[in-house]
Amino acid sequence: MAQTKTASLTKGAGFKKQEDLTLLNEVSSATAGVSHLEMCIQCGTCGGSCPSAADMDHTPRALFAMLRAGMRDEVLHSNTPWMCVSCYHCVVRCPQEVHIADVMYTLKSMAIKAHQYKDNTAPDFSQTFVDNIEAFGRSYELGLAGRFYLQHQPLRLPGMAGMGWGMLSSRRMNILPSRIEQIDQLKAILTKAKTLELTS
Amino acid sequence: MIENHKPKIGVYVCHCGSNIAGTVNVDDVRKWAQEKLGPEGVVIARDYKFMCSSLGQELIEKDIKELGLERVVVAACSPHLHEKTFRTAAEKAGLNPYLTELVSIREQVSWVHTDKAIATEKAKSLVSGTVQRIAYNTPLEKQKVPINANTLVVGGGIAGIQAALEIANAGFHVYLVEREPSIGGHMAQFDKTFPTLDCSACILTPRMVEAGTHPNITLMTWSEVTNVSGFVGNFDVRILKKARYVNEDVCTGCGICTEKCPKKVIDTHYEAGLGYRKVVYTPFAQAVPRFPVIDRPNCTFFQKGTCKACEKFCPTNAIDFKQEDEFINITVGNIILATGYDLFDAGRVTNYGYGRLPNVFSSIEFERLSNSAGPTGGEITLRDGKTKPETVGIIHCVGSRDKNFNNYCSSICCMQSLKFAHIVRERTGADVYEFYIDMRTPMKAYDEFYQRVLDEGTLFVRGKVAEVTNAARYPHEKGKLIIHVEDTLVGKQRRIPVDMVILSNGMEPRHDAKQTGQTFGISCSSDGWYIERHPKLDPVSTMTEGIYIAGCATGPKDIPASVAQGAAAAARVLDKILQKEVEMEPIRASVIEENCSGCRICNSMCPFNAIAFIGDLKVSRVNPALCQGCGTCVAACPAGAITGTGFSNEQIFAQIDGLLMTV
Amino acid sequence: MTAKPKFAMYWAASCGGCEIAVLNTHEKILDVDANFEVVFWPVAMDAKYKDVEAMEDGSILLTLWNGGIRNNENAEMAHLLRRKSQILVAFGSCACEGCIPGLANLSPLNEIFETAYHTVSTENPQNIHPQVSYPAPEGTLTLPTMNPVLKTLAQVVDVDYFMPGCPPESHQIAAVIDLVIQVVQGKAELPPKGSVIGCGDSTVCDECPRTRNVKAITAFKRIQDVAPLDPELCVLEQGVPCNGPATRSGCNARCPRAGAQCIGCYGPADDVIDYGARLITAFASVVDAREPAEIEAILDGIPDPTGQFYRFNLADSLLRAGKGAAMSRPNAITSGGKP
Amino acid sequence: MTDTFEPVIVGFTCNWCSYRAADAAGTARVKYAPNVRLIRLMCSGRLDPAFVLKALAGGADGVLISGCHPGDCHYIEQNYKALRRFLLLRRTLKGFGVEPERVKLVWASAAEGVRLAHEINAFVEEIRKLGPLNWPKWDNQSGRDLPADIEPQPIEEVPA
Amino acid sequence: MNKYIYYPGCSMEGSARAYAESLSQVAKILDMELATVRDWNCCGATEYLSINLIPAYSLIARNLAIAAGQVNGTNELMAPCSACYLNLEKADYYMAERPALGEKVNEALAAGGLHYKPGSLQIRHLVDVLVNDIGLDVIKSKVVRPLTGLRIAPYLGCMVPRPDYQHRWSDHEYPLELDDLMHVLGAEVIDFPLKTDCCGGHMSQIAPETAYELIRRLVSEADEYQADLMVTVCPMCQMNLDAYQGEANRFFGTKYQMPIVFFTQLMALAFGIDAKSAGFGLELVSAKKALARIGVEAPAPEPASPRRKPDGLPMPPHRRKKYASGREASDEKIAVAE
Repeated sequence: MAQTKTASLTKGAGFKKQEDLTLLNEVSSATAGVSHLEMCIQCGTCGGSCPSAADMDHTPRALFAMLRAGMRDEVLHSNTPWMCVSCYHCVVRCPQEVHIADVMYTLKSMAIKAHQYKDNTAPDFSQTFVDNIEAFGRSYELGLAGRFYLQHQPLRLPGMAGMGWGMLSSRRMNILPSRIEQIDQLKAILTKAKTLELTS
Repeated sequence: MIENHKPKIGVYVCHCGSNIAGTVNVDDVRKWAQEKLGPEGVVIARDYKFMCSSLGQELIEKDIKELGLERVVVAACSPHLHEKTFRTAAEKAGLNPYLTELVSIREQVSWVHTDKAIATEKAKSLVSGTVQRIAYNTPLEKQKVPINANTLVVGGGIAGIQAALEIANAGFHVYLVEREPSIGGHMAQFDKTFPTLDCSACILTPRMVEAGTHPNITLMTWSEVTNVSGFVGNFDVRILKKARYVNEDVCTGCGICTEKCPKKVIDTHYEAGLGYRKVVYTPFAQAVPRFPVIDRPNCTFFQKGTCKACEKFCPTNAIDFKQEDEFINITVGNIILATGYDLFDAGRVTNYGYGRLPNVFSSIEFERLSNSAGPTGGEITLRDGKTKPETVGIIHCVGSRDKNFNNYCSSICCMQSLKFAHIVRERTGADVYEFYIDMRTPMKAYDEFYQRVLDEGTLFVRGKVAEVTNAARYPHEKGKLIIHVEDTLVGKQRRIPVDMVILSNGMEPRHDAKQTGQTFGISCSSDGWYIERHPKLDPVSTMTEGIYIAGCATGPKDIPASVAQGAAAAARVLDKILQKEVEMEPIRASVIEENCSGCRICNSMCPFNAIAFIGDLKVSRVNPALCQGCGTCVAACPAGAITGTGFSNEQIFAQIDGLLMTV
Repeated sequence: MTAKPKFAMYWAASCGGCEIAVLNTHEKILDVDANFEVVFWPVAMDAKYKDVEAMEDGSILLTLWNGGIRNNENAEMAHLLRRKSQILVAFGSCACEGCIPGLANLSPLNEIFETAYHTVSTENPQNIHPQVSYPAPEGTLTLPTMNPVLKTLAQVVDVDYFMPGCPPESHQIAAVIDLVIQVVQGKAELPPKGSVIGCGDSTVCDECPRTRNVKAITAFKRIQDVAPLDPELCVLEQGVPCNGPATRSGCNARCPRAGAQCIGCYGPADDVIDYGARLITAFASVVDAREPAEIEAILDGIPDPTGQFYRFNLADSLLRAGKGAAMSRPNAITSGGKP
Repeated sequence: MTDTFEPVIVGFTCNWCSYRAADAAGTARVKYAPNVRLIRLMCSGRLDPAFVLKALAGGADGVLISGCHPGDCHYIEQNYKALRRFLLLRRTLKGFGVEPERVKLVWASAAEGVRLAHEINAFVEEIRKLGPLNWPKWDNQSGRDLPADIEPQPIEEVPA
Repeated sequence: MNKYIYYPGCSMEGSARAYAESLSQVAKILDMELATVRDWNCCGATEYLSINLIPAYSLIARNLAIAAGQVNGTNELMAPCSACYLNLEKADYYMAERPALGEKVNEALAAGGLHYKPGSLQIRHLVDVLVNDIGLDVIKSKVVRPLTGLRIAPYLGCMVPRPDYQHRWSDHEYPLELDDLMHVLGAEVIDFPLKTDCCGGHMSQIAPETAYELIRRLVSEADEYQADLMVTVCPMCQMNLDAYQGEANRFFGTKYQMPIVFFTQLMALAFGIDAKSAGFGLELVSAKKALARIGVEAPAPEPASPRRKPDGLPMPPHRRKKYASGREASDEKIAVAE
């Protein structure tokens, strides 16, 4: 983190460039529902509630302050959205009704588009999952596990073998993917959907 | 009616400095009115920097006299602001005030629109509407009604007591109605008051006694207003006097009945559920009046028909189990509502565990805990009643500034929390954490108190607490309450183990505020607080003439502000009483009897019972003294046989035509 | 003895009931003959339009016009008779306010033609669609052209007096005839121009003998569903939408006396600019419910509010026509024909 | 003139709540669509359905009716009467083929300036979607004429 | 007969087979008719939302559109998986809250000949349906083998009571629906403070150390309360806590052996279904020992937590919030089988 910051300062992103005041609005409008992001009062309820805050480089609250300050690169580099477990504790507790979890989704997709995430583990997991859905219409746990672990966590595989075998032998994991019947219809929908963006 | 003669109309367009002229092309509106509305009777149109200034008013007066204007249209601000100003000015020049109308081109045009061309067009159409309408205005005379000099004050908290004393001291009679057995309100429950740390009871009880003994005050405790009818000057009020089962005429307040009563119940009211009281009780030692009350649902005699210990031991035979609720009717000229607030139910914020985790306390519980007359005699202990806390966390904004609960700031909680921190430090020496979003200490000597508490070593953490839990994650947390919070100034999540949590819960409108508002004919904001006539310039009046509000009934307030409002409301009432009579707007409905067929459809329209059916004549008739001028019957009459002054069909139809003239 | 003043009566879009009502005055009709020279009355005597055209302007003292203006022939005759008459009376509901023919204003012309000529209820094996002109061997035949909406007489020409009713009550006709005769004889004065004559100045309830109370209606019902109807009590209070409260008096509360609800043929009371609005507000006002769902449930008891409130008055209402008719264009008339 | 259709809306407010809400919106400088022109009545109970019909017939594309919230009426309960009339009026308009959505009832307390502004904006958008009402000016004074009474005109041949 | 449109979700065919099997048993006994959404597709879990918004919502909405077409006497769409339930609910809610989203999603659906009008379905979670529709009284009446003596940590997890757009739950933080449901089965229910905390979600895949900590918190707390087993309502929770418990143990050097089962498995058991048909044996941390405690010879139940001593200061009333159905759970203990 410290490095990132220094780097951006020397590049002049922090001080010399004009502040990116459109960032907050961009994130807000790309979020599903009405995000209320601009209503944040920086109380820290989200940061206090977050079960994975310890592993985040910024608390969600701090991230929102950075959005306001237009710190685009820093925000998109942050691991915070990727550490979100979607537990919605912050969402129901937020006194300003900010759709925090959905803002995190937005930030993740923005980071993917901008190729700015720090660690590609999570984006790849999501992408692998989505690839399976797009191919079969259903999730494919074995395929997901195989492809994902081999690529990202090969060292974890031996330790997990017992568990994996347990899952397979109890038929809790299927060897072959199941498919939906109208996969072409789903593909047509998703192809069209990919041409659309939520902006207004 | 005006086929042959269009009345001469003058149109005056106000710039309001740049308030209007900044967004509306005032000159264009004036020219347009002069030219296009000429055929409608406009003989002169002028514009002026500030129409409401004396020079502006003189302009109108001069035109009325010199040009013989018969109607005046002023396009300026809202009629609720300056209608009276211009009507008075016109009246000075000899024109009946009801022949002058205001067009709101500030609140409804320049302040809410940005495009100058569009705003100007809208202003024109609004002016056109009123010009068309005013031709049908008729001269009206105000009615005068004498004012009854008695006043009703509802609510015996500090605001109500103050209001009652001010009026009583001025020599007029006051009925002070309180639904609890004693006056005193919330203030009677507090230990200390911030920032001076005065003993609450010490400063309150002399006032209570004064109110209880004042010759001009009729104190009615254990009573509630059930119905109000009539209007300013003459309200008929019905009061339910609940049975005390104690004869107030002979009771001396000796307290023997309470002493002898064998049954104890948890006192959810005065002791906030933290202590016990007897079933025949006075809420607290200094209660005014001193007469006890029997808590009927809990009384063994009422439950089982036996016991009567109180009756046996009463030296004056004051216990009267046969007493019944009674209704008392009074007539008053003015009413002050000082009905106060409810404390936010901290149990609603489930993540703070109140009601589930024993050592989480509400603010009022802590007040009782720290009060020397309270259940622990002022010892600050955990729920076990013994252990002194070593670490205490005080959480601000519980239920306040939170869209899940109440969106407003309860304004007193910061100071209340600081007071708690001080008391905890002083009495127990415990470490105290304050968890706040923003510190709000704006009044006299408040911020100095904040600094004093800082100086005492209280640990401030800026962050709204996310959760209070008993689920220990690490050994040192075992048996503690753990406060989950982001320390926003550090930018890190913290888990702070404490022994005791005090929730600084905020204020809420009375749970029955809306119902009470309906009884008195006043309305609540979306938050539930009563709405002032004007939030800044008329904060103790309501939209209903003769009904005033004071204290926390209008929103969260500290003690000084409540007292000031009580006095202010009293001043407004005294002003009314001293005028001896009140002028009523002459907006009234009347039935054209030859056209009335007596169908009686209008009869159910009037909530003021102003419409009577005259059986012999088979017509309905409006009593102008009772009519409040809403016009609902006018709109309801299927024969078009009811007319309403000020808002006649002709006037509204003409206004619609005028508004749409530019379409 | 001077020549008798001239009298005319004409019908446009109407049913003919008004003429019957005049005849229903029994021997009073003889007074008409005695005091007037009937110069034009297509129902009662033969006359040609050209005879009327030949008359001197203003030569007819009194013309009773019944029927609304539905086509260009009606309009032409209205202008003609206006020119020829000193006093033109809109006689009967159709002339005054459009009446039943006015309900056609809810539909555009093509739909009306479609319904009249090309729906199952019409036997039209050759699929005939009327044309305004047709070249027959004997020469071109023409029919009057339909206007997009029906208008009241006053919407087309200047009218002196209005006489409401569907039809006007015979006793009221007789009274008006008496009055005009007295005026002719110099014994009485005409009422101010524009007056509504032959009626009362209040509404039907004024003449209704039924008892009435403060109203709180919890259900609207059709009259056949109220059995038996209380003969003494206000019909509306029994839940039957009775238009009496809003309808001009003069009929002597004929329908409520006969055990039926008033349907409103005498039109609005004085100075009312929209008859239907009076009924909307009156009926809605006495609905005894506060919750929107409850209110709606009660209002369901009035299945056709527009028809209920504007049965007679539609053409003279503020809106005057349904959206389809109001927006329709002249060429709509031809669109109905199918090859 | 812009390309988008700018509806003309007549609004009726009561004196106590909704007119004051409009005042409050002004005082708070809340911006809203300029399409609504307000008429102040003492109470929404004064609203005669004829006012609405008159406005629609006179060129308005929509009518907004606004009063105190149910239970908060300055005259105790008259807004309920407004509600009933409004509901029956909408049914009647439907019979005329006029979209009932052109008439809207909005409760707004004196404190709800922002809410009123939102409601006005939303209503303007709804009416914009419905398009102009374009009601004929039957008495030929101005605006769109009533459909002309038809002169005989050549008509295409239809085989009988 | 209670009818629901049923969205199973991918896990029910794989990792959560025990859930699927026990649910079908329970549904039969409770006379519930479940009409599966025809040719349903994956809801995208929490993954698709991070990649691309409109496709993610379109993916979900395809299910909604198909389900809406199946409306026949009921418009209630029930999902047993928390993530599926939330995704379906969320799409329905946001498509209405943000009309722009609704329009875009429908534009995409149109490419597949579908359309969904937000609000046309009521989206429910299985627990909500059982507690509020079927009712605890009915469930109680079907119990033939009370789970007397079994100490249960009821674990609801995140996505059911939160964000709860339609306010179907008594509370976001401390809802007692599942506790009460377990209670009527005769089990001894501990007042589990972490009942709605997070199981780690997909962190077990992408940031295992974060997940291990979350798993540890839950399992150790249940162990602290001496729970025999923990019940879940969600395939993902079950997966994380069951399948990754071993890894978490290894990571922290702990030895927890907390069986994690689906609540429907215990319902099936209490309704008299045999353990195998109720899906037992599929869990990786065996529930065998815990199940051994059930039966007539089971020891008498001990209170879940020591009763607070009556001295000291009175507690403020813990006002239980009402269920969505307005119904209060009965506090009456279930009769012990003789």
